[in-house]
Amino acid sequence: MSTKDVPLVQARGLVKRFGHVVAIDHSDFELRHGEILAVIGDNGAGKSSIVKAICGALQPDEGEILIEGKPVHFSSPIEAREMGIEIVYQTLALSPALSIADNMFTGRELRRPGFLGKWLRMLDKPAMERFAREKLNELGLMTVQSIRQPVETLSGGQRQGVAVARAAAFATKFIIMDEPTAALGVKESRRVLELIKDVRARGIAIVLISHNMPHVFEVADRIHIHRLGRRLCTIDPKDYTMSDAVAFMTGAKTPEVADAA
Amino acid sequence: MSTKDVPLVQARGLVKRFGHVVAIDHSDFELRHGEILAVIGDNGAGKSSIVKAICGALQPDEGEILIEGKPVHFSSPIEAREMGIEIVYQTLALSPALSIADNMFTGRELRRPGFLGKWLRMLDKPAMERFAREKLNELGLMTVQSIRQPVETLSGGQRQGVAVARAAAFATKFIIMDEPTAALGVKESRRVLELIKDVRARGIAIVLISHNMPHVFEVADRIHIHRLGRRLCTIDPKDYTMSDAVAFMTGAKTPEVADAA
Amino acid sequence: ETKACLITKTDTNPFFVKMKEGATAKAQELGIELMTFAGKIDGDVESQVAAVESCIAAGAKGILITPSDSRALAPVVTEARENGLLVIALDTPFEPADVADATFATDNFRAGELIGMWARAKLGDEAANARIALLDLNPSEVSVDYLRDGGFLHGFGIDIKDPTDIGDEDDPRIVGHDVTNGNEEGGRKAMENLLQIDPNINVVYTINEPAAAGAWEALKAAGKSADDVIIVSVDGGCPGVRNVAEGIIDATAQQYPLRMAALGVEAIARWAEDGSKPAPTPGKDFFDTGVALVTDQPVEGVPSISSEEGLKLCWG
Amino acid sequence: MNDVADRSPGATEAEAGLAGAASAVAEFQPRRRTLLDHIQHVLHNNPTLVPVIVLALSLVAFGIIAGERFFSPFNLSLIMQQVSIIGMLAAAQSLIILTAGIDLSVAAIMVLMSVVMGNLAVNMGVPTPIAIVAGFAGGAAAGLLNGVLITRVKLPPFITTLGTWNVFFALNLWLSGAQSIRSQDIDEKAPLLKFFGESIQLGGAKITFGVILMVLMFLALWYMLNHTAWGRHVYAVGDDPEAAELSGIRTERVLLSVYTLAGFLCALAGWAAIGRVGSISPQSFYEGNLQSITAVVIGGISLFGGRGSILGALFGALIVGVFQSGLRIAGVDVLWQVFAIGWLIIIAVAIDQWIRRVSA
Amino acid sequence: MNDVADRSPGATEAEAGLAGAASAVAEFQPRRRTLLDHIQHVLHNNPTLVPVIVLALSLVAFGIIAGERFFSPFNLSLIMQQVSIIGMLAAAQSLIILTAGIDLSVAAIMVLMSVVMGNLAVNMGVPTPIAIVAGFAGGAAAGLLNGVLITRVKLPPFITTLGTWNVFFALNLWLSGAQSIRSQDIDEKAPLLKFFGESIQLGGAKITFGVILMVLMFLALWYMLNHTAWGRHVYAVGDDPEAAELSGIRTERVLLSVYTLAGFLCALAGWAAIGRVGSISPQSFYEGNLQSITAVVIGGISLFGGRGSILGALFGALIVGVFQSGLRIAGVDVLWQVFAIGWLIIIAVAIDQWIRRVSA
Ligand SMILES: Nc1ncnc2c1ncn2[C@@H]1O[C@H](COP(=O)(O)OP(=O)(O)OP(=O)(O)O)[C@@H](O)[C@H]1O
Ligand SMILES: Nc1ncnc2c1ncn2[C@@H]1O[C@H](COP(=O)(O)OP(=O)(O)OP(=O)(O)O)[C@@H](O)[C@H]1O
Ligand SMILES: OC[C@H]1O[C@](O)(CO)[C@@H](O)[C@@H]1O
Ligand SMILES: [Mg+2]
Ligand SMILES: [Mg+2]
Repeated sequence: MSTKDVPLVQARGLVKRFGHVVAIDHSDFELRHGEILAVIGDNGAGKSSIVKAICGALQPDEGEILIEGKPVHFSSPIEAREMGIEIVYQTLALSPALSIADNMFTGRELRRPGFLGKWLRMLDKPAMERFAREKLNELGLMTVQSIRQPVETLSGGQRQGVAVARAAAFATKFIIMDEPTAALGVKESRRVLELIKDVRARGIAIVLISHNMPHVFEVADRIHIHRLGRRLCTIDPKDYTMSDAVAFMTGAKTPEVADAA
Repeated sequence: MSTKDVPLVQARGLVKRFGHVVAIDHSDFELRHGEILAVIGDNGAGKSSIVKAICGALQPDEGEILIEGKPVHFSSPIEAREMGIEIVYQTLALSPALSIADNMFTGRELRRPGFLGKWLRMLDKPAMERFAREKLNELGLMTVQSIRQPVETLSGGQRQGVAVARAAAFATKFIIMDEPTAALGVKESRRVLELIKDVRARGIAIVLISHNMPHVFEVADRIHIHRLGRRLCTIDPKDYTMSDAVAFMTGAKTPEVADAA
Repeated sequence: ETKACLITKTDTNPFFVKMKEGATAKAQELGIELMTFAGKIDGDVESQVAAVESCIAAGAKGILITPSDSRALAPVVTEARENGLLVIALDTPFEPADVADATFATDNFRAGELIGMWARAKLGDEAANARIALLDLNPSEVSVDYLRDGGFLHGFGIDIKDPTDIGDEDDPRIVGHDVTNGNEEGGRKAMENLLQIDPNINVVYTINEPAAAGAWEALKAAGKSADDVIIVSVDGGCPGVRNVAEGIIDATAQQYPLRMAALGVEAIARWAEDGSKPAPTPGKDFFDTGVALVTDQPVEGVPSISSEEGLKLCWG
Repeated sequence: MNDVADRSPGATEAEAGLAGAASAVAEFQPRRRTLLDHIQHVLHNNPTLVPVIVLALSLVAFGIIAGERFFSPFNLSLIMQQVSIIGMLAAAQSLIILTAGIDLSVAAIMVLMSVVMGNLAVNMGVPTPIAIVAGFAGGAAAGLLNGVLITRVKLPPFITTLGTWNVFFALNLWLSGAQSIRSQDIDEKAPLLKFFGESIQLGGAKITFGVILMVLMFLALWYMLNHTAWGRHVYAVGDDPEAAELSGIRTERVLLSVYTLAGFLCALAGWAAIGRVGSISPQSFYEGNLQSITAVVIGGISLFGGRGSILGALFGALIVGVFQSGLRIAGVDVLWQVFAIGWLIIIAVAIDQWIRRVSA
Repeated sequence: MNDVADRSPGATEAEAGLAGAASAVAEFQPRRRTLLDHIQHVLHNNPTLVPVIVLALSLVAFGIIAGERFFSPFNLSLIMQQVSIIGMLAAAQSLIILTAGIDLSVAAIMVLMSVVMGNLAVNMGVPTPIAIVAGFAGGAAAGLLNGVLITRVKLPPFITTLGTWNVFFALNLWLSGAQSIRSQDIDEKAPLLKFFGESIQLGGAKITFGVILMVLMFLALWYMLNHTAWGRHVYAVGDDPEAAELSGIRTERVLLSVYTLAGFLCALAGWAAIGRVGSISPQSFYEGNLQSITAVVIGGISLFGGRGSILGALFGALIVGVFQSGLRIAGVDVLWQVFAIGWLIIIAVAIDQWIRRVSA
């Protein structure tokens, strides 16, 4: 069995309870190599919860998660990150008072070579700034004045850009994006969608949570439909209409073949 | 000149600066009786700022605002509210630890009749709860367990419902909604759009800020296009395509006749 | 079994720790059950009020108390007496003294006066040119504070004006007053500050011996030697007397907390037995447990004991 | 203007699928619970029960350790008296902490105002009622000063009251000349100042008017917080000030009223303190600021604002009082009393945190 | 799986309009500025300048009021000495406040550890270096206890350290038996304990090793905060702990390291305090906790965390020292010193707030 045949991520029977609420109710999940998987569902269906469980931001109560066929247990997103898994949170997770460069490198800072870095643990600020500027330019995402300016001085769209650029720069396996375009304008959303496709072209898989059906149908290779805490089915966007997808996710229709794609 | 001929809201030459940023740059604004006016524009164009200036949540540095032809100066949204102007903020502005009923009535609580209310200023909790339940049912927006439960126990969609219901219940002139569907799912967004139309049907005007072009073109009577801190033009959605609108707001095209509608 | 209470100002001052030791030992000897209480900091009136009340509630026969505020505690102490408890003030008298049934205390004014007189005699004619620094307790100016400060100045021959007000004198020999909180750190800082005003200070009065120790560190750091400056203090604790022996403190007025405590416990025992109360020292409104000037440089006209004797008595 | 009142004419393509969508919100099966879960749940819904239970447990514990003397009506009523002044400060402090503030100056205001009342009535011969009213006005003004610095100058409450604490403390020393006013002088010239020291005897228990005042103060504030619009606004402001402002609450006014009322309550406590101590001592209650905060947090009111019942602060003050009295009667050294109070704070708040961690 | 790597094949209808959209972000003309605006702007970009300027102004003011005596190198170096211990506590406090915490126990840890060192070395005959290391370990452990309660039990820092303050205070009384250890006894048995009291003479100025230690401590922390990953993480955690956690920082570890390091720095300050005071006194520095917070806030570090430079705390401590010394030399009563410090806190922070209000 070649690596490509084994799904990149496979989760089975995940359960997560918050007090009396069951946010994930014996749900499965599958992400394949190099694909864009959209996750759609009503508000409160448990979309954010399941992706958080997969990247270690939530500890599931039950179930198992396999990455490239190997069982994993992430006790925090940091461990997932170390495996090349990046997440763009709905809240962005940037530190407002720190600079763009600092934010790009939080938790994986570069140190100076030689004595300064080894013994004085001195950061290599020039190198980090160079890299950050490069990545932002590469993604054509923004024209910021200075890579040293605090993130709080950026507009919402620019901040989103920083968060996406950070994920894209460091991911080697896959990126999870939780409603990355919710607060963005038409132009800014378009940029993010293009970016998502660029990233896939580099062979990195993407999980995209979104309420925007046209976006989903435009970029997704497969669509995971989440309902009442579990995966209802997975469909191929070429085989179904947006209207079908919405009907499934809201319970207006029941999919005929579970796991259509 | 009948009241109907005078615009409901008219603002001229508004300016608002934040330090070195000019968020509103000599902008005009007009809202007519009973209409749905959509406001669109890039991220950071100044949409939120201008509607905040109109309802008193921001104090403009220059310019004048007329409501039904009379100059007004709101030093806080409370004063606007007293004139029948309601706002649904992007952040919702609900107090998480207070009950749904408390939240519906913040700042305009009902007191018991007679001695208790007059001298002991006792709240009429039963009356407020009855009213709140009625309004929520009327709008068909949700099935909450108890009107006394704290708002923090509601889902995002339900909270949005409470905020919209509050505005709809008390507005007599107009309601401003700042991206009310940004975080909502397909189903929940639909409900909000229907609600907006219901409210208009009751003769109350609505200002809707949104990045969702299909929504805007579906419900708006007129579209105010905002760009670089000022109103670029106002168009009639029947005369233009979504593509035109986006081209105007992003600067890809220049509208031929300023103030088209 | 007879119960008695000891209520001190704090537990952070070795003087009171000593007092507690003395009372505990005496109580054990006489077969009395002793309960001890203290405030958290000097001036903590409410803790002392609560302690008196607890003693009443506990059915104690008598209370030994060093009032944190000589006026403020009067009402609760009166209540205790009305409930049949014998109340004895230790160390700090009430105002007026007859609020308590008896007082076993140092005469704090006298203590100050002794070191003042000694300092004047020691300087002789030079006293007219003295440069005096006064290191007091804290901004609250409680009674021990003004009594010792005033006593010292009086003994030195300076008009103290309002005896309850510190710092209202106008004698040009006074360089200034500063507060020490009665500890070494405060003593050092206060001394440094006053030296800034006049580096030629040659007489230093201190509220207690920890403050004196701190003051000495500052003087040393300013390049002074023990011969340049006269440091006088009050207390006579063992570390303080050792400092006298080593020439750091020139003279100190020794108090006798153990004696105060022991006498107090005995008085309560007698009160429980036959209802008799101790009598004050003739001519005073309290029982003077005595104060002795400890110095190794005796001067004429001021009775004193040597540091060697002082060390034997220290806080006895 | 076209009239589009009919439903969904322009629904987007995707939304066609909505027809017949389930209208119920997501619901999930409830989870099975252990006994501990159950207890946690009950307490979660009634958080004020926590300090009540801690109080009951400490009463029982000290009843056993310190013997029946501890349990006498006399001693229990004594604890109430001992707690009364810090209890009143805790009431004022609770109001402020509910708005997510903190007041390091409450005790300083209280002492300053009792000195003002005493100076006027005893030393300067002003009629006592006028002196008392002057004290009230002073307390309210001191609170207002805090409020203005916090709302207008926008200083954090901690810093503001750290500053004004120093200022009030200095004024207090200055006004009093650091001298206590004697009980006898008050009796003679202004006995009304000692009103709250009067008491009624109920069996072995002695209930002072000061204790009654404290209880009434808590009940009145409880009523105001829970049954008036002002009270709801206090919670809303503490919960999320921005949301409160946007939803129509004049947060500045609410904060000003809270600080001013707290200042007034401190002055009232200052009057009561004269009755309690019997005299007026400018150096007393130096630790009252932190003691009031201790009572509030042990009572389960969140330092982050907006959560907790003011009655909790009453129980918090009583718990501290019971501990101190119990340890005293059991003959424990002050130093170990301090030690025990330290752990009490930590453990009580830890329990409270545990309770609140469950989602409803 | 279909391969869609080409651009915008399924662009929605609306987006057709994007072709040729301006790619610049919104830009607006800069606004004209008054001189005051200008000053505000400069200070905004260099917030540490504020305490520096306040310090400079107060130096000048007291130079005028208190005369040249104030300005002598000797007096200036004396102020440094007087400030050194509170300065070190302020350094530890700054670390904690940068994480949006607060530590009411710093001074208690410091005094406790100097008592531990003294007890071991002077009273129990333990070799001095071992006694010192034991003190360091104790300080770190005390800090770690705070950290564990805050991160694991999830208690608010204010409450945690209010509790441990009491605990450490009690332990201090217990260990020391309330007795000071005399300067001469230290000289005789453990002179190394006084190391930081040694000094070098520079013209009229006398620079103690304690002062040098304080300055080095600030410089080292400044380096760590600004040039190491750990430092950036401290800021990030204080700024927005949730964002920090999600973006890959182990916030718990960072907090634990901060509290432990702060505890260690307090122990170091405890050692230096022995040199400064000359003897070991369990009663000193009772107000050190609040004094350290005062220095930090006057130095412009936000109590909300994540903002401010640690060097500010050094200047804050110096400002307080200059005020106290200046007022003293000018012959002002202690009570008015207290009064002045109260207003100093309020005014310094008000200026700081005003500066920060401008958006960059
Ligand atoms: N930390 C939490 N504590 C308690 N309940 C939670 C928590 N996180 C999520 N939930 C609950 O779990 C359920 C699923 O939430 P989740 O955020 O995963 O939904 P979602 O599908 O991402 O919704 P949306 O589209 O609105 O983002 C909801 O009922 C939510 O209230
Ligand atoms: N309180 C503030 N302080 C400083 N700058 C502000 C403030 N509020 C808004 N701005 C700035 O004013 C400009 C306009 O912001 P505004 O929020 O009005 O944009 P918007 O059109 O609503 O954007 P979006 O679609 O992202 O909500 C932006 O550059 C923003 O950064
Ligand atoms: O703090 C003042 C107290 O300190 C003593 O001098 C002991 O050191 C006592 O006599 C006095 O009451
Ligand atoms: Mg979600
Ligand atoms: Mg906006």
